Amino acid sequence: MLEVKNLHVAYGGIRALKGISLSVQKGEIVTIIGANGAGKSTLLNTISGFLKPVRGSVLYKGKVLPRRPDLIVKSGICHVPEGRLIFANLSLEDNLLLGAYLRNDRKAIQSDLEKVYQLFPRLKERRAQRAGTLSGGEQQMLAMGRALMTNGELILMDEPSLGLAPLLVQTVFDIIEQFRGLGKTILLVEQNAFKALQLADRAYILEQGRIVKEGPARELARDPAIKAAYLGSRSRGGGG
Amino acid sequence: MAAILHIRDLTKQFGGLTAVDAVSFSVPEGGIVGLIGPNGAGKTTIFNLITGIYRPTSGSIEYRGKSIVGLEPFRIADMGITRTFQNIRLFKNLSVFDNVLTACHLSANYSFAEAILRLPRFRAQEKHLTAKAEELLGIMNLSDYRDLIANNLPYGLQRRLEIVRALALNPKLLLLDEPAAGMNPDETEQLMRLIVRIRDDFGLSVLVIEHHMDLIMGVCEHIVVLNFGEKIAEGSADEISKNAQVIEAYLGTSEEAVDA
Amino acid sequence: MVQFLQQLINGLSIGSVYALMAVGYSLVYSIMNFSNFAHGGVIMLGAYFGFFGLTLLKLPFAVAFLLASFGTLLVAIIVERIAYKPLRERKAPFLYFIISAMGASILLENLVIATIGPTFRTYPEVFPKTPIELGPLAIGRLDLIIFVISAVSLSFLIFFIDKTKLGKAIQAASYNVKACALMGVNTDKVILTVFGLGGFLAGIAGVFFGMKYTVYPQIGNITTKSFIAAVFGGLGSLPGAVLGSVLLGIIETFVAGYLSSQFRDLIAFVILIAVLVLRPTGIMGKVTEDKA
Amino acid sequence: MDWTYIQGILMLAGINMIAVLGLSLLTGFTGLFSFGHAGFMAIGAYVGAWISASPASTPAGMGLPFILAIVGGGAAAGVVSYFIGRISLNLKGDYFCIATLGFGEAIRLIFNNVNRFGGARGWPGVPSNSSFLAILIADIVAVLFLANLVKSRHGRNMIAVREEELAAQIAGIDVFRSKMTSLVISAVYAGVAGVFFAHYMTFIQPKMFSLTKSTELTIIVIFGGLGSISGSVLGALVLTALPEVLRAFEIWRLVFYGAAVILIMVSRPKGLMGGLELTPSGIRKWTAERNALRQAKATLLAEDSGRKED
Amino acid sequence: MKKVLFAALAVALVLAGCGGGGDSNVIKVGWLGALTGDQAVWGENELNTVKMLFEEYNAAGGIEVGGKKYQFEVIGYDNKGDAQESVNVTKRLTGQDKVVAIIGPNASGNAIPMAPILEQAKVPDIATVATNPKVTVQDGKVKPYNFRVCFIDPYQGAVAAGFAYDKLNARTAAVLYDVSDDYSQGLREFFKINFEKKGGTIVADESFNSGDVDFRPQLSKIKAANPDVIFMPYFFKEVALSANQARDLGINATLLGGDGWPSDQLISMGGKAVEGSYFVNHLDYADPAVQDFKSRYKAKYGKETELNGFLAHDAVLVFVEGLKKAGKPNGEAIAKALEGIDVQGITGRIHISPETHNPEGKDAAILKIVNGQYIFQEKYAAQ
Repeated sequence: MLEVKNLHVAYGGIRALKGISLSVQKGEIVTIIGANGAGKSTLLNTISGFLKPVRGSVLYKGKVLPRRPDLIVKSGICHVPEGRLIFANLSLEDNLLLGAYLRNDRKAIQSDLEKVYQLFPRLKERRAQRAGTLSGGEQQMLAMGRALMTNGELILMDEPSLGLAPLLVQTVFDIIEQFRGLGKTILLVEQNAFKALQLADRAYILEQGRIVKEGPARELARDPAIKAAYLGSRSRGGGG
Repeated sequence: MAAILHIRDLTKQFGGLTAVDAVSFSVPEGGIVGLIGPNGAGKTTIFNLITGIYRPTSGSIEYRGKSIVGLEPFRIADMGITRTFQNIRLFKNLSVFDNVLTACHLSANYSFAEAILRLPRFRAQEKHLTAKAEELLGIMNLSDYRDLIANNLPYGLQRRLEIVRALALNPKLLLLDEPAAGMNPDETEQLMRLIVRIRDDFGLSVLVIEHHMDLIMGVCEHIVVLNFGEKIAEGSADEISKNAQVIEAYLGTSEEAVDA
Repeated sequence: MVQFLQQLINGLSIGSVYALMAVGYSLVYSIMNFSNFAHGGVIMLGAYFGFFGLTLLKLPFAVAFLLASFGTLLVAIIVERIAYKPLRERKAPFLYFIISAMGASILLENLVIATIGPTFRTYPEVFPKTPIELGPLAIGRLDLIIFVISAVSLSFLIFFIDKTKLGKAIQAASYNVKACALMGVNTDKVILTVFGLGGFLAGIAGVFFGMKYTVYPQIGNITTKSFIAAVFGGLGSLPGAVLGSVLLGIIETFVAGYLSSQFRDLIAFVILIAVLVLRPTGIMGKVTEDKA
Repeated sequence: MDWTYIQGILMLAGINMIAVLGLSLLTGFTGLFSFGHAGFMAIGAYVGAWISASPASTPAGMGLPFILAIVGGGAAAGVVSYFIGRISLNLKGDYFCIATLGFGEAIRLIFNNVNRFGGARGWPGVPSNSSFLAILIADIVAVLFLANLVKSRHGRNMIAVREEELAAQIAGIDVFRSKMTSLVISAVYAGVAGVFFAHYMTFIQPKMFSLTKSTELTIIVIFGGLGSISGSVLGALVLTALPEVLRAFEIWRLVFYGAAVILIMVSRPKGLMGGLELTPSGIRKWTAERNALRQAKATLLAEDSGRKED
Repeated sequence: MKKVLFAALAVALVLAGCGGGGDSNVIKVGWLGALTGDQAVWGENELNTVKMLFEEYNAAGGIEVGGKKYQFEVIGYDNKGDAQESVNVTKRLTGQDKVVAIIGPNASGNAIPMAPILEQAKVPDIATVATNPKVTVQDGKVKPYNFRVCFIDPYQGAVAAGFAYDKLNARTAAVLYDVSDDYSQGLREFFKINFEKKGGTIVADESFNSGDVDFRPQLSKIKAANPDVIFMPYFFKEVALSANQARDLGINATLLGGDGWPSDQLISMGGKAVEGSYFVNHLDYADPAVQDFKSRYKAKYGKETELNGFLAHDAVLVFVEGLKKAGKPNGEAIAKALEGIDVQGITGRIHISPETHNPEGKDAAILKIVNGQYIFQEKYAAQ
């Protein structure tokens, strides 16, 4: 469905991506794991048209993507950015409806809205509230709900668990799992490698702007090198 | 151990919303205390209240036995409380060195005229400030990046620089707001060691907000848990991790612990 | 009492002229978050377009009016492309936009002086100039029309911004351009729409200003007052811009009428500053939360 | 070229330079944008004229030496700016701009109405004391003071306020005081410039200190480059000379001037100097920063032993 | 970008520098005034007049001075109506271009700061319509190089006040003036003093700020004071606007003004509102003496001359007379020669007093607007 070929991106004079190639098949959850500054966000921003590659190409359903963010959204790729970027000045529902900006099928939009509210009952209670007054967790849900409203088939997610409490982190991952059920394909960038590898079908390990390893997620999760670098040596969670 | 910071019945309301509701806890001298809770529980608000950015609706904040409620942020900083921010706030267009040098200003007291006329006291004190800034950068392993513009610093180092800048003020109490956000386990571990080290080397007390449970459980001697602005639990790492209320509101049933 | 009412009418009349100018300015501010000082220059061009439409081309008023409005729409878009877009793409701080806008304003004013000449010109009489007399009170017909036009364009704008999809996208873009693009919005188009609308309103303001007073290259200077009015009402708030304008008009009038015309502007400034001290974001300004 | 003419332009540039340097401290180093500095110039000009004009002339002055006029004019502007600062420094962004605009215009309006100072008809007969040498000395002193200031803790605090107000507060910087100091100093500079201006023109009128003058100063600061003293110096020279150079184009010259302003903003958004100082230490610093960036890139790429394409 | 800018600067400087030198039998005369800004209409008119007259002299073979025939070259610069620019321009004209004399400007605020430069360069200036007394006299001392061909504010104010009291039988007057304009403040001051001295009462004294377009708040106040006349000492744009608004408010008082009034624009825009108003002028447009100049100007430039053209015309006459009398094209000599000179100009007899450098005893003309025409009423001299 998505194919990235030999992508090179320079960012502020620093070459951030050095020949990335990866692919995402329909219905898959693919995760990209890497340290800070490895180029994960750069990759997503390039796919969604905010950064211009120096070299290489991005193909979606076999076609080269246009180089304008709005046209990329139109072709069916939706990006949930890092830091959520909700419209704090608009109501929650307006935020969701903006997700459906490119759609004109009123009925379908309405039914999708209901679907989102079903998925996030918490949002329904606050539909008229100004989005800026939502808590971090609610904002993340809103950002994800907004992504659903675009009706894109491929969802790019950038650090959805960032800054969230453990309980919410779990919820967010549960929801990503449900997205799969809705027929979405997901490319997930995550700091929380442990959770991401649990959830994903396949994974790529990104280091210094290069892919150093790829494979089925479960396999990578057992790789000792990866365990050491990304999963931490201590046991995790509430156990202490 | 005497408490360096003592918070009692601290309440903050925004309009009709109660962000912090009668929270009390204290930070012992030389201690590392964790402040955890779900997003929107009021943790950062408490930081803003302690540092004087917000004024409490009611309640008291005592620092070394003196109330600091109503003082301006810079006065509170002057007294020895400083902090870092959730979304890093460096002096972005200044070099790493200048970031630290600027924050060293409390260690000098030459006057305006002395500066403009470059009188001996100005030169002596400036020399001292420069030395201090260099030293701090050295201690924190940032000397290599001395002349780099802060904005060009890799993310992890930006966090570290923010801590160095805080240390330049000779604080007695350091508040860290999600210092490990966006760090992987490896980096988090380094950060933990760093926090303990600066506590010991600089004789500080630390209050830290964090979602990385490794860090909280690993370094905090005492943990305060908030939910919806209220304190729901308080205690050692062990006590907290077994507290049913905390698990329900914050930690969740951690299947991952089984898996790992 | 008669004096009081007459002064109130005078104040409303001046205020509605300010309002007509302030709305377009405030609209651009609300999206772009900078004071578009070129707005005055565009208003001035609108006045000239209308004037030449009526006199040189001998067009009927409605056509000349549309010519002026669409003409300034185009000018506003050109200014955006040349003076702001490169800054926008570079994410330059608001200061640079303001300076660029000042450059544009100097350029427009002097371009008119160099090409059309510095003389002032008089609109042919479109609406009868004789005032409506209510006993001892005089109400200008044009004033009434301007008042209505201000109200209508404000309502239209508010409807457009609050109720239409593009309007919502404009609001979203005002908060975060990148996130807006992620929704599939062509943000470049949104910004052009905003400048276009601002330009269109400038055309209306220019034509009516020209009809009410006269046409000359320095009309733009009057917009300083409408900037002040917009700040007074709360930057970025369209109803605030109108409210601020009307209040400023009335305050000026009453100060001149009852206190001292010599110190009119001085006292108006004092009131402005007093309002800002009490309400640092103007009467209806959006309070920005400084998240720590 | 004739020297009196060139000298005249240089003197004006030198006078502008003093005001621009002051404004540069406020705008370039402290991050506050003022539309009212012509007002401070007006205060300096009028107070200076009052001190030095002969008691026999109308309006009558005190007939004191020029140096007292400079001190008095600068001090008066500083004092007024203190009170203005008390009221307006808590305002943010454009609101502060408009407040300063209000104050600047208010000062002019007051002078229009004060008959003691000649009202709108102006004050002729100000002694012609602004010699080329005096202006040159004043410029040198102004540059040195400012350069020393921005390299001191006081100056660094101002820069910190510009960079990130909240972080500055948390770093123990009294933000309000830093802003106030910066405002007062910049007003003193403007006041002194006003004194020199009055004694250069030998005649002052409130309309000389209009909003246009304030904008002109701001344009020069930004044109020269925010946070660069050398930029302000160069900016004052270039932009004072530019209209003279363009004089040959007659009515088109202001069109070119406007276009030049846009062009600079669009093509060199950091202004002429963009934070760089043309001094040995400034250049050293600049090269150090460049090297540091290059080095950082190198370290980041160090582990990357693979194909080198760049 | 920067390079281009500097290159342009350098080229322009060199070009500007090349202007110097030149023939020894060419006399350079400077002109300055506003070619941009609010007053540009008059500036353009003055410069056109000056250029036309000297072209005529040149076409006639030039002028003989001290036994040698000279041609003229006019160098005119824009001062934007700004004092600082006037200083720059004066320095340029005297230093760079080496003119022997300067004609203009029309605004007093622009003329006053020129004095020290003129004195230093020893170049005389003949102002056209700068009416502030301080243009030529400061603290009782005459400025050696400043001259003018127009009467001064106190005189004009006195004429207006006297005419209003004596001829219009007005006993109450209101004043509306531009508080930020020196000309307007000056006229208002002398009108008030003289009108009250005569026994009249000023019932309202209201002001506005340059750039204002709405005067109704002030006019409403004036209406309540119900004066016999309203004195409007400012320029035609504001006069037309305020007159219209006054009539809209139902004010029927006679309007009275000064030499800022006369202009075609006043009639076209003021229309009925200014009908029946009076103003003080430098000349009568119907005077046979001015017809020749009017038609020459119209023939050359295709439009009517403004008031400033007449005074610029006389300034040129005075200069040429002074030049001839001096016998050599030298600024200092011309300045000396101008003192006490007596010339019959088209705006009247111009006798430059050595004490004040003003054209003493020049009568003012009172004009009335009747059917959209400026109709001469009488020559009126204030006592």
